[in-house]
Amino acid sequence: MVYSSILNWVQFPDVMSNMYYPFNVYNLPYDISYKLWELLGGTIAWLINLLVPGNPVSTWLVCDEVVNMFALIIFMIVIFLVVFIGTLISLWEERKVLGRLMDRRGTMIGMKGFLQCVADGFKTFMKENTMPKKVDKMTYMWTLALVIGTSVLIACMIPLSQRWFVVDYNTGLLIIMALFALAPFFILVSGWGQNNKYSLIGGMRAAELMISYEVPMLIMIATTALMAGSFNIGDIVNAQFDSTWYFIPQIVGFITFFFCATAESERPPFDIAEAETELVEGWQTEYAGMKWGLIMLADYFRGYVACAMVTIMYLGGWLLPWDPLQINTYLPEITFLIKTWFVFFMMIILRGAIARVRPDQILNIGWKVFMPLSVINLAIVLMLKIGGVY
Amino acid sequence: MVMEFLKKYPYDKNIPRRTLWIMKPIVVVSKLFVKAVVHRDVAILYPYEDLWMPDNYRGRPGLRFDKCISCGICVRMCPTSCIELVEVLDDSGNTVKRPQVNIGRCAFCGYCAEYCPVNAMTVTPEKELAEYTREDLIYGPRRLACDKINENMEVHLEETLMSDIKNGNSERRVNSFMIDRPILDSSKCISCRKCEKVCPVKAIKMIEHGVNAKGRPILWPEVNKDTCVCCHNCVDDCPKSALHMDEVL
Amino acid sequence: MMAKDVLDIKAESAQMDTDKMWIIMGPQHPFSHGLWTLKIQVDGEIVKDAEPIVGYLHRGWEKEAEARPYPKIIPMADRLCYAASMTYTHLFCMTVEKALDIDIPEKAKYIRIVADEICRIQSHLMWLAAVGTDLGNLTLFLWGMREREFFMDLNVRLCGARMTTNYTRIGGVRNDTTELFDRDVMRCVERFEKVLWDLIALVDDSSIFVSRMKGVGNLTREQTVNLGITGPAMRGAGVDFDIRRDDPYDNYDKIDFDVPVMTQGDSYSRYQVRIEEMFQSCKIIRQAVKKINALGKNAPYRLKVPSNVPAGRSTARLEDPRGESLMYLISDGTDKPYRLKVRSPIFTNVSAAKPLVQGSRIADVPVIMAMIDMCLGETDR
Amino acid sequence: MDIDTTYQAPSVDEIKTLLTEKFAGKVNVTKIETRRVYATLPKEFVHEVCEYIHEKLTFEHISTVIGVDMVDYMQVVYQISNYYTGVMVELTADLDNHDLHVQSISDIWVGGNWHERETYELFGIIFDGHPKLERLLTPDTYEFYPFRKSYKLRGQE
Repeated sequence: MVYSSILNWVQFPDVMSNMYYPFNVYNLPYDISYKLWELLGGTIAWLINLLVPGNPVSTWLVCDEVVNMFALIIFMIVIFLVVFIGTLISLWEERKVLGRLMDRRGTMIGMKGFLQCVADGFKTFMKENTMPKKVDKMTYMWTLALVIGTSVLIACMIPLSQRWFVVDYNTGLLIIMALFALAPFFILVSGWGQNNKYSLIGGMRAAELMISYEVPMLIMIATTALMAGSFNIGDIVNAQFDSTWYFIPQIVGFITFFFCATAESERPPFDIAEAETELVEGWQTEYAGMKWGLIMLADYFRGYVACAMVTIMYLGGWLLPWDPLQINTYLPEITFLIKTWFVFFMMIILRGAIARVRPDQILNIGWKVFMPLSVINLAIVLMLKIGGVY
Repeated sequence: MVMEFLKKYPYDKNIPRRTLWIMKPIVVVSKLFVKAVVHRDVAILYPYEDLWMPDNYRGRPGLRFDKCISCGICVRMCPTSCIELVEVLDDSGNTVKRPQVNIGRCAFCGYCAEYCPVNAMTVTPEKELAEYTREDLIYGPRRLACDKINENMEVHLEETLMSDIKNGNSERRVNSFMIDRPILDSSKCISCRKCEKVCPVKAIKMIEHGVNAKGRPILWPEVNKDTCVCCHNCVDDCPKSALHMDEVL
Repeated sequence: MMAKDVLDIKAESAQMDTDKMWIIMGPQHPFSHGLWTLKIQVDGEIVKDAEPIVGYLHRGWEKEAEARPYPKIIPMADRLCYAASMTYTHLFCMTVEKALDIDIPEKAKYIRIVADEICRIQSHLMWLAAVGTDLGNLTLFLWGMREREFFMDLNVRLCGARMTTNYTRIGGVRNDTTELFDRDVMRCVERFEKVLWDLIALVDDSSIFVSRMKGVGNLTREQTVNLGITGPAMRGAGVDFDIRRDDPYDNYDKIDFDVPVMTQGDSYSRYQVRIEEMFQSCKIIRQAVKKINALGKNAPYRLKVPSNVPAGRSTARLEDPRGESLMYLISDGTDKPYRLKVRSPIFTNVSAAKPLVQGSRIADVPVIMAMIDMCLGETDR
Repeated sequence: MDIDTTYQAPSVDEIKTLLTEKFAGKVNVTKIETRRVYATLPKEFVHEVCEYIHEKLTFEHISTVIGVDMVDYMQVVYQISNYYTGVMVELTADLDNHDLHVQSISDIWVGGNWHERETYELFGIIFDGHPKLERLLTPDTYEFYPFRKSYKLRGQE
């Protein structure tokens, strides 16, 4: 019985050499998951080979196609985990910073409060899954799943750096914006489906709020793409590497996009749909337990996406203004996440300092203030473009 | 008398030019954010840290076991009637009546401490009174007597008489329980000795005043002015209500 | 069938009362600060009709007071309005003193003024914190509550309890001011006058707060007066009347202070009146503490009063932080009142909820009702 | 009814003279104190006197409508205050136990509306012409009137 050592089952070949390598550029999460499967698959294959030497299963486990398939599965988990931890950290950041704004401590238990947020989230999963009788079953369940689904989908699609992406569309921003803009319809239908007065009003308000804030956002995305020359997120960030970060020329655009992003992700001072003193919980009134926990998580995913879009378009994604220690070659993802959390920090300060805006005021600010500002921003960029500055 | 706030923020200060002005609140909030991060914020983390309460804080009532003369004034003065006199063994072994407070009903108003003539009932700053059952909330005399009662937990009843103020001596403060005394309406008294038995401080002695028709001595109660604490026990228990309290004003 | 043209359809739908929806902003609701219901009829976002329902906290206070001797009613009067407990015990003691026809010592009057003004600032801060949550900004709530803690510490220093103070007695006050009390009060008032400007900057300098409060819940002077709204809500609409100045009791005439009056009659002017009142209360406390010190250490602070009140009727009224509160006592010579009526300002202010809220939007209902500063203990008695 | 501010609101004695001579036999002013006027009147003239006080004497605010149960008869006490001088007029009207009707004044002052509803539900005094005389504080299923002396508390008897 010939004994083959584990080493010849678990080689760590270069990822790119695999025939079925799905990307044309080096992809870090795929590399991690590839090696993980090499380790895992290799040991399983080696064990089976020990029991039954020379059997086809172990060779099957290690051949290129199978490794690629399992690597893709682990690839999904890795991407989701990183985004999930990023959102949890932004949730923890919100509770700590909001606490300190109000002269009190934020969460305390667990690693400086982080585990308490995880525990709170996990607690909601443990709660009983109640379904109120008078609720329209289908809409109640489906719209919830769709809202959470789209939010998590966009969060995972955001590339953290040149080598950390799921797929490198050359219309990156547009797709994110499209899916980002889907949520109001689901919220409207779920608010209506819950057969409860408060959620009906909450649903309608969510719809009118988000529709009226997508228009300025799309204009500003168009202006950034115009300035950078393409919609592809990688190109936009590289364009900002060549010239300055875009928030300097587009300072008007930066501020309006920041406010539109807070409105779009339903964060105070624009949270008229969700938790409001007179609407109690808005469209989330009838959801409880795990459903409500997931909605809260989806809200924070949408907050994370909004901040990520701000960093991509205006704060130069994963670039550092000057990079003495070449950090950027090793950890561009961390710089991207830190910038996203900084924008989120500004959203938290906004939440702590300002009161909630009235629905009709929101609409008139949306159409009468942010729309013209985004057009002005477009004009500025056009002049800069024609003037040949950028 | 200038009204600075209305001068600084007149009604129409936010003229349209500043409609979207929100910088000042953000500056104020971030200033506090920096202060709360650099120095300690104001919050007190309750289970680990506790707010200091001065001694005159009206937490649960406390009893100094030996000073109590079981006169029952606290029972009568309690607004929610949550105090009872209970038989209990004192240090030297004989049974004695001491107040027992039902903290579940107590309104923490401090009347028992205020109207106690000998300041046996006091106010303690103890405020962590949670229990598992309602019966545990009933504090017996021994449990009431927590050890660290000091004198500034006492509540003094110091009143000035209106007659004092009229004749100019308004500095003098007096405890109303030390001046009002019961007065006997001798026609109603049937010399049944009940008031003598009921008086907690033994201030009442029965004095003989001749013999009645059936040859039994006529006994009228006579109150010892300085030991009486005006606890209304004799007034309430007299079957013929021969005694009434004469309030010195 | 001939196609109906647009006008007919519009006319028809006008009669069909389908689009009106009754929303019950129920007893348990973030905006109600207590147990009461506001049923509003809503057409889209505009409130067409409103009907307040109270009575959830009715405990028969006046009937209960008829079965108790006078000193035992004082802790009960604390529980009438838990945010402003000092004013109600003060009011009850004033009514009984009027029935007894006695004049309480000077020092007791000034101590009562200091205690009342501390309670007014404390109650206004609780109101300002509630305005914060009603308009969606939790920072103002936490800051308001933090400021209130300092005044509650003054209460503890003065009479041993934070909220239900049970401090006034018939014939004066429970105990003299502790030796360092005037130093604590001055420290607290000075600190408060500096820090209140931060809270004001959070509200008055943010155009979102102001735009949400301006032009909301408008009432003209005639409507306010006819509806019986009293207190800061009335002074916001131009009625220049303050019981402390126009019908003074307990040495308020010896203290000079200003009464803020705004004429616009909407939520923002009511808000400004209350903030200015806090500054005025600080001024009153300063003068009163100076006068207490002038009276010296062993001036009398409590009179000995008989336990039986002679038969007769007496009324007294007082400027509660929420409006005019009044007590009417019929005594019949025994030691228990025959009839004791309490007039609570919020009871009448809430009855004016419909004209206040009509025509505004759902989002404005909490803002309007926050300016009435609800306290349900005294409404339902 | 906008009164120009130059109008000098009546002082306490003027009120006494105005009331006694305008309603000679009906209103009898019992006592006068600083800023207080106490008067009694039969219940038929309540509405008329209140209207006069409201229109002519610029008493704009009704503080309370108080019900009193004097066992052999009932009483309604109106406390009306003036915002210009701080004076308060107290009108007391006696009601026979069998005919507890009195004319409602909620059309003069809307503020008195809830006070009258409360007095109705606690004492059973019916205010004629009241827009919505229903129970306010006590639950609607109550038939008895809790604040009457005949309704004994558990501790009393």
